[in-house]
Amino acid sequence: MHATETFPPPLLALAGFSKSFAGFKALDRVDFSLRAGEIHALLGENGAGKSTLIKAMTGVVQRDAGSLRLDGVEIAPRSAEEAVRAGIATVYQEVNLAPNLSVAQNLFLGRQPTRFGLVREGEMRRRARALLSEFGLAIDVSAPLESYSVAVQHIVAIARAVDQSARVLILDEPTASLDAHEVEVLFAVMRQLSARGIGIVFVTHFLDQVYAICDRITVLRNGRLAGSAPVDELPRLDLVRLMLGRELSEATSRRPPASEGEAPADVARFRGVGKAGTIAPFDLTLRAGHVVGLAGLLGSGRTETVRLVFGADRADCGAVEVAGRAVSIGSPREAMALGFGYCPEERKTEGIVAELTVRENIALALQARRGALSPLSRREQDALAAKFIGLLDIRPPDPERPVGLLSGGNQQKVLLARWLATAPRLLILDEPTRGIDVGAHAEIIGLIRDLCREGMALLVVSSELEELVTYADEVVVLRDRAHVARLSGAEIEVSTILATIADAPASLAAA
Amino acid sequence: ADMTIGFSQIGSESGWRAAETTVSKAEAAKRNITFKIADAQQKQENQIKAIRSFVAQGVDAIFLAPVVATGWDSVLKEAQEAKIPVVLLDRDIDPAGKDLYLTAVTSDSVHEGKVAGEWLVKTVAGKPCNVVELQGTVGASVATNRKKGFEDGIAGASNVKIVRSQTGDFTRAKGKEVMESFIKAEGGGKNICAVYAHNDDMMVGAIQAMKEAGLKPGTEVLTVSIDAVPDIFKAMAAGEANATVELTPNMAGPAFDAIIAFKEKGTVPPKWIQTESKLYTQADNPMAVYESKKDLGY
Amino acid sequence: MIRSLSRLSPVLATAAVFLAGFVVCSLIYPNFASLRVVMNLLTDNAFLVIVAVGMTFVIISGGIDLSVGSVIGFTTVFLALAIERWGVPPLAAFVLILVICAAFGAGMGAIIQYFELPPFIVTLAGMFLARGVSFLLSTESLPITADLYAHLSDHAFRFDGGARLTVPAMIMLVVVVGGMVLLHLTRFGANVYALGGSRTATGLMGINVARTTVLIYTLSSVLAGLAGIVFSLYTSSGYSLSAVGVELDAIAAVVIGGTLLSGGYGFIFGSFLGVMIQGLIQTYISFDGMLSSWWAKIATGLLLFAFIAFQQLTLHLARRSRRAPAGVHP
Amino acid sequence: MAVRLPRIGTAQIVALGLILVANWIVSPQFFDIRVQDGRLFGSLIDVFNRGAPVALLSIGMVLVIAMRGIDLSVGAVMAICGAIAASLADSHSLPVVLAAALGAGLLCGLWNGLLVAVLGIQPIVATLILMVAGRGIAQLITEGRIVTFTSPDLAFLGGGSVLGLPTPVVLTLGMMALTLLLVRGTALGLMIEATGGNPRASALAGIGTRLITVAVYVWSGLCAALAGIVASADILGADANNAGLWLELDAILAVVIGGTSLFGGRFSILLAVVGAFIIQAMNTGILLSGFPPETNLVVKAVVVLTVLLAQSPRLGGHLAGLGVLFSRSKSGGKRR
Ligand SMILES: Nc1ncnc2c1ncn2[C@@H]1O[C@H](COP(=O)(O)OP(=O)(O)OP(=O)(O)O)[C@@H](O)[C@H]1O
Ligand SMILES: Nc1ncnc2c1ncn2[C@@H]1O[C@H](COP(=O)(O)OP(=O)(O)OP(=O)(O)O)[C@@H](O)[C@H]1O
Ligand SMILES: [Mg+2]
Ligand SMILES: [Mg+2]
Repeated sequence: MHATETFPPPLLALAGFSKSFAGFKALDRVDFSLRAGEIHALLGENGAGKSTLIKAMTGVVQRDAGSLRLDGVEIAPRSAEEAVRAGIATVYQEVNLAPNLSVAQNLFLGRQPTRFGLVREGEMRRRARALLSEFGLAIDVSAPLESYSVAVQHIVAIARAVDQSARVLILDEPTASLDAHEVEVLFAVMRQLSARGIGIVFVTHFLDQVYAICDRITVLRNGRLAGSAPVDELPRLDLVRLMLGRELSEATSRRPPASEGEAPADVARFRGVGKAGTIAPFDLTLRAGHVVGLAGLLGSGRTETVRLVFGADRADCGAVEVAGRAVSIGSPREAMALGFGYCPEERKTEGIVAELTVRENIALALQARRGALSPLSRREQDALAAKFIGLLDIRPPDPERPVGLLSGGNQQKVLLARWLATAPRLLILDEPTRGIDVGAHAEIIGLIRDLCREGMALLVVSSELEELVTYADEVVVLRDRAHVARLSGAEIEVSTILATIADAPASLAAA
Repeated sequence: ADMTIGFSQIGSESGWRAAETTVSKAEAAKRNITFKIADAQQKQENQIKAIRSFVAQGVDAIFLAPVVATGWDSVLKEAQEAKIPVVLLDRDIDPAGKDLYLTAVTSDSVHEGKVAGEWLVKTVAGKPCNVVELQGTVGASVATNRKKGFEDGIAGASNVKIVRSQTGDFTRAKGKEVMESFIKAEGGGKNICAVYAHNDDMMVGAIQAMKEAGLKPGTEVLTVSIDAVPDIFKAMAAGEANATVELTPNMAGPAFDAIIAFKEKGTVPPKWIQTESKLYTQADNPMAVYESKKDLGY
Repeated sequence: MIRSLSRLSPVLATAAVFLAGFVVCSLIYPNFASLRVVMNLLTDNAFLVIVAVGMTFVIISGGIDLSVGSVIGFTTVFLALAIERWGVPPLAAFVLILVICAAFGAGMGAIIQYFELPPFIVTLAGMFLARGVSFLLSTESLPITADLYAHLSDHAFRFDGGARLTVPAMIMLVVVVGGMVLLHLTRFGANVYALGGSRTATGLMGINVARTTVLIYTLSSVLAGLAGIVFSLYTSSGYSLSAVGVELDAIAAVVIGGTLLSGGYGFIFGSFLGVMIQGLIQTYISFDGMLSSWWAKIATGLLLFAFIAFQQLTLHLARRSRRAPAGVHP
Repeated sequence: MAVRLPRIGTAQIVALGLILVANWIVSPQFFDIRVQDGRLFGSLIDVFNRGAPVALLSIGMVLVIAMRGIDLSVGAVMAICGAIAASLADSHSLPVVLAAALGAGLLCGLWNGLLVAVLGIQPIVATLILMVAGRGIAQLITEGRIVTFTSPDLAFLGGGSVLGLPTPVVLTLGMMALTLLLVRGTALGLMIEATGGNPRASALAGIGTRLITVAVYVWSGLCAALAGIVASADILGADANNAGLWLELDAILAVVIGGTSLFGGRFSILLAVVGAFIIQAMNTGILLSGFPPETNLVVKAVVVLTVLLAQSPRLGGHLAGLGVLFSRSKSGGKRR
């Protein structure tokens, strides 16, 4: 393919990048080039090596071989610090900021405005507000970063990198936790930067976004360069084939309308459940074989809703009925005893246990439900791990690998496996497809449908409305931490949902 | 006498120290003195704090059992400015501070070591004798002095040699552990003729170690230690220990008398009231001594 | 702004606890509520506060420094020998020891950083080493008779009723203010917090983690050295067994002051208050004076418990209206 | 492919071996073992016998640390339980004595656990309270004296032997086996590692983190109680002033030498115990060497640092890197 470009000379050129982890080849002689002013998509399946390539580029991971030229000059940054000094700013895949520092400190850490060596707090906050307003974010910049949702944190990380980038800006899945509106804002900023001649590397699993903004695409597969081409020379189907190395079994059609007639049994009914200052009291009915989707802008209270349902936060009003019996859900344990499962949104801090192996992470919830004194035998654990590694195509298929060493998307699958293993009556998924590649995406959607068919009740939070409409039987729209509308049947269309959401003030400033 | 005296005690690190505290309280009660004890948990800084707070409380006199010899100048000057007399108990301080306290009631720990050494020299009577030494806590002045005194005591006798010397931290457990390794390192203990321990507690541990190794302390291996706590007399009565040098726990008694005389009659006591360093051996009816000592709070 | 105030609530709770304790003590002992007692608290705990300031940096960065007590001991012995035996002028000896301490701290920091070893153990080895070297230097307690020492230990602002603001107390106050400026108002301070929040993230944000780590341990050791100088002024002597166990007192003070041992949160002023609370407990016990050694220990523990439980309660009440902060787990 | 050594535990076992060899160099009779009164007798046996209390402590400590906690009170708990055992020994039967002492340890652990899990106090301060007060309680029991006893039953736990092995060693092995059975034979071990690794995620996965926290501190209290009984039985008396003094640091050191991170997560009981014996081997070596005691700490510092450096992931990385280089140059040689 377009292996050699002679003109114009690339801004950034990587040649022969290789990297192995304990014998496992994560990168195998990868070449990559980025031109000034270009927005270059770096694509590939989960675990293809995108993040590793980026880290090897910026010196966060020491590469085994390969050379790197910036403006034709060979450079070899040995740490993120040196990369930044060379003019390469990066947003790494997981939000990588200091959660305990204020938003403003996070934006300017290491380059705060100072006078006589003292940080000028006021000036820094002013600049922080100005910078964030470019992204349509008006928040208290002196509050600790961790008091905001992942999405806000991600925008802060992007803003920091954008503000730092002199020559090259690398964004590793920046849009995973953003909603349509934020994505638009981000794209506007990216276009502005590329117009200034800054080269941008953009990693994403949303192919729409690739075609919306990118100039060129490079695809990695299993650590190797699979191909590189200008966007207009690589139509969608070819791209998918290039990424997967096979055809995609298309699963993204509308779900068949639920068969009328027999009304499915109620699994759980929530009446007037709410928590002051968090989410207004809401009603919610979850039925066997039914998917309820939660849609809304960032911070609209979706996560809060599901946390109350699962007992991760304690509701201060309302009544809950499970299988016709009045219950109270005061803790995740109680919810699990009722047959609930919950895949949280923040997989790093609330989901995976990084040190433990894939097998152990998968077994964790099931084990917790059975109690410490009736341990799953090693054989049962192995069987469980093998089953879900196969079912969800977790890569590498090594049950004994610590989960922390898996790529982001594969971590998400492990998390899903943990809850599927408990065979819950009600499964709550908060952004289940975040960071998952196209192939796996289709598989997970297929899986959600299968689970439905088997009679599981599902409650799904998703920012991807196209996806939501393919499987939801009912969509609840949230706005300003309250449930504002319930759509069902023919109302479940992206445009209807958008319109319902749009009744709300579009800005995030509402909070 | 109707007075309040503050006592900055080092801590409660050993039976002897507990006995000193108990005896001091009893002596104070005998004389109708309000006696405030501040326990410093082995820290000089705590003792300084305690003295400051005694000064702040306006006590009539301060007793100090200094954990180290140096570093008392400024706080004692404060006491002096507040016109509160200070009496040192059990240990002395650096000579530079001589005019900062009224008197010191102490034994001479170099002398104690010397008494022990001289006893050993006399007992072995010219026969060659390899001694192993169980030192007190490294850096503690008592340990340094008792070591020095013992070395002085055996200086004249070339037949008596210290072959091994390790710290047993003044405790039974460490004394036992160190003795165990001495026995191994000295050919199963056959080369050891005598054990010298800087306190009785370590010796009690060492005696156990010797017994467990099949040695016969008190006969095969001579023992000499310092403090004269009740348990060593039990061992002596059983023929497992040979000698101990007494360090009396009653330092406060003479100190109270000196203070009362000073306050009531203005009698200035001598700078040093030395307590006796009495040697006890198996010949001194150890069981009787044990009985007399066992209720003193050791 | 409410959010920033609520971040301060551990310090406010600690301050409230301290004041309440002081009032209670004053009600029990009439002599207690005097300037003299307050000044004594400052002087007697000066070296501990200085160490605690350094420890605050270390703990906020997610580390720990167990070597500080031994460094104090080493410093006092070194100063005594240098000034009295080797004839080094006191001021030169001060500079010399601070340089040695800096090198020592930098060494520990470098080992922690480059060999990826847990700070607890590296500094524990540092603790053995510093104490061991002071034993090798001298096991005796050595008086320091230099004029400067006599002068400095006599020098003090005197107030009515025998209260004195001494040189150690003044040095301590300067260190507290300096520490607050450094931690809360400089880039270095922000980096320290960032390290405690997330080490990897800090590296990814382009902060030189290695340099910051080395600097933090250097700072801690230098402050321990300074505390050693203050200690030697306080006692006019050097002794290899001085300040044993001070590291635990300092850590406790820092944690009582509202700093999280897991790193990322904390305040210098809280640590100062933490030391003061401990000092208050000791002063109370020595004012009482009727407690036997063991009852004194039990009382210390119970008072510590009472203070912490009260602090916890205050925090709980302050927090009740707000959303529970993320990430704080016992 | 370069041959890879089993990663887990190699460093610790090599370290223990090297220190034992060093001991043999400073003291040639180190490995001599003879039978004395039906009990094995020799320096090597001493290492295990003297190391028993710290090994016992480290069994409890490793669990606490795996949960992201720390237990500073173990030394004081040792003193309390030793004091109780010694004061009851001559007037009560052994089962009563043991029940009382172990029960006290259990209560101490419960107190720590409640402070940490229920009141939410940071572990280091929570256990500091008992570290300070506990020593006082122990002294209160003995009134600051060394309480001696003559009961041969209790004495057997310190100085006796089972099949030639000193009782403390047997007790340690027994306690280790019991603990292994409890945490590895059930899912407790997994839950402890999960909670230590990510408490929030574990709570959301339905693990009863509070209960486990309390249980772990209780276990640490029990281990400390047993260590205290052994220490008392050894010297036929309770020395409340000094029993277990500073041993909490040794126990923590043992755990860390055993490769468990102070930030919780993965743990190894076996290696923690090996860590305890490494420390004791070093101490015994120092005693045997005949160096003046002033040098003890310096030697200790150097040895600890060396053991740690040998374990450093970085150093391991360098070695692995060498291995890769080596294998690569070989295969490269073939290709050309
Ligand atoms: N530190 C590490 N140690 C061992 N293996 C690693 C390490 N980091 C990454 N890997 C492995 O390298 C492979 C590539 O991972 P990488 O994170 O680059 O994937 P990715 O393309 O970014 O995937 P995703 O889309 O899911 O983010 C994965 O199989 C991962 O398990
Ligand atoms: N724009 C914003 N301004 C201020 N705070 C916000 C904003 N967005 C989110 N937050 C904070 O983040 C918290 C998370 O909100 P929540 O998790 O309920 O959002 P959500 O609807 O689940 O959205 P998402 O999960 O997509 O981020 C909110 O409670 C709020 O404190
Ligand atoms: Mg990635
Ligand atoms: Mg959410």
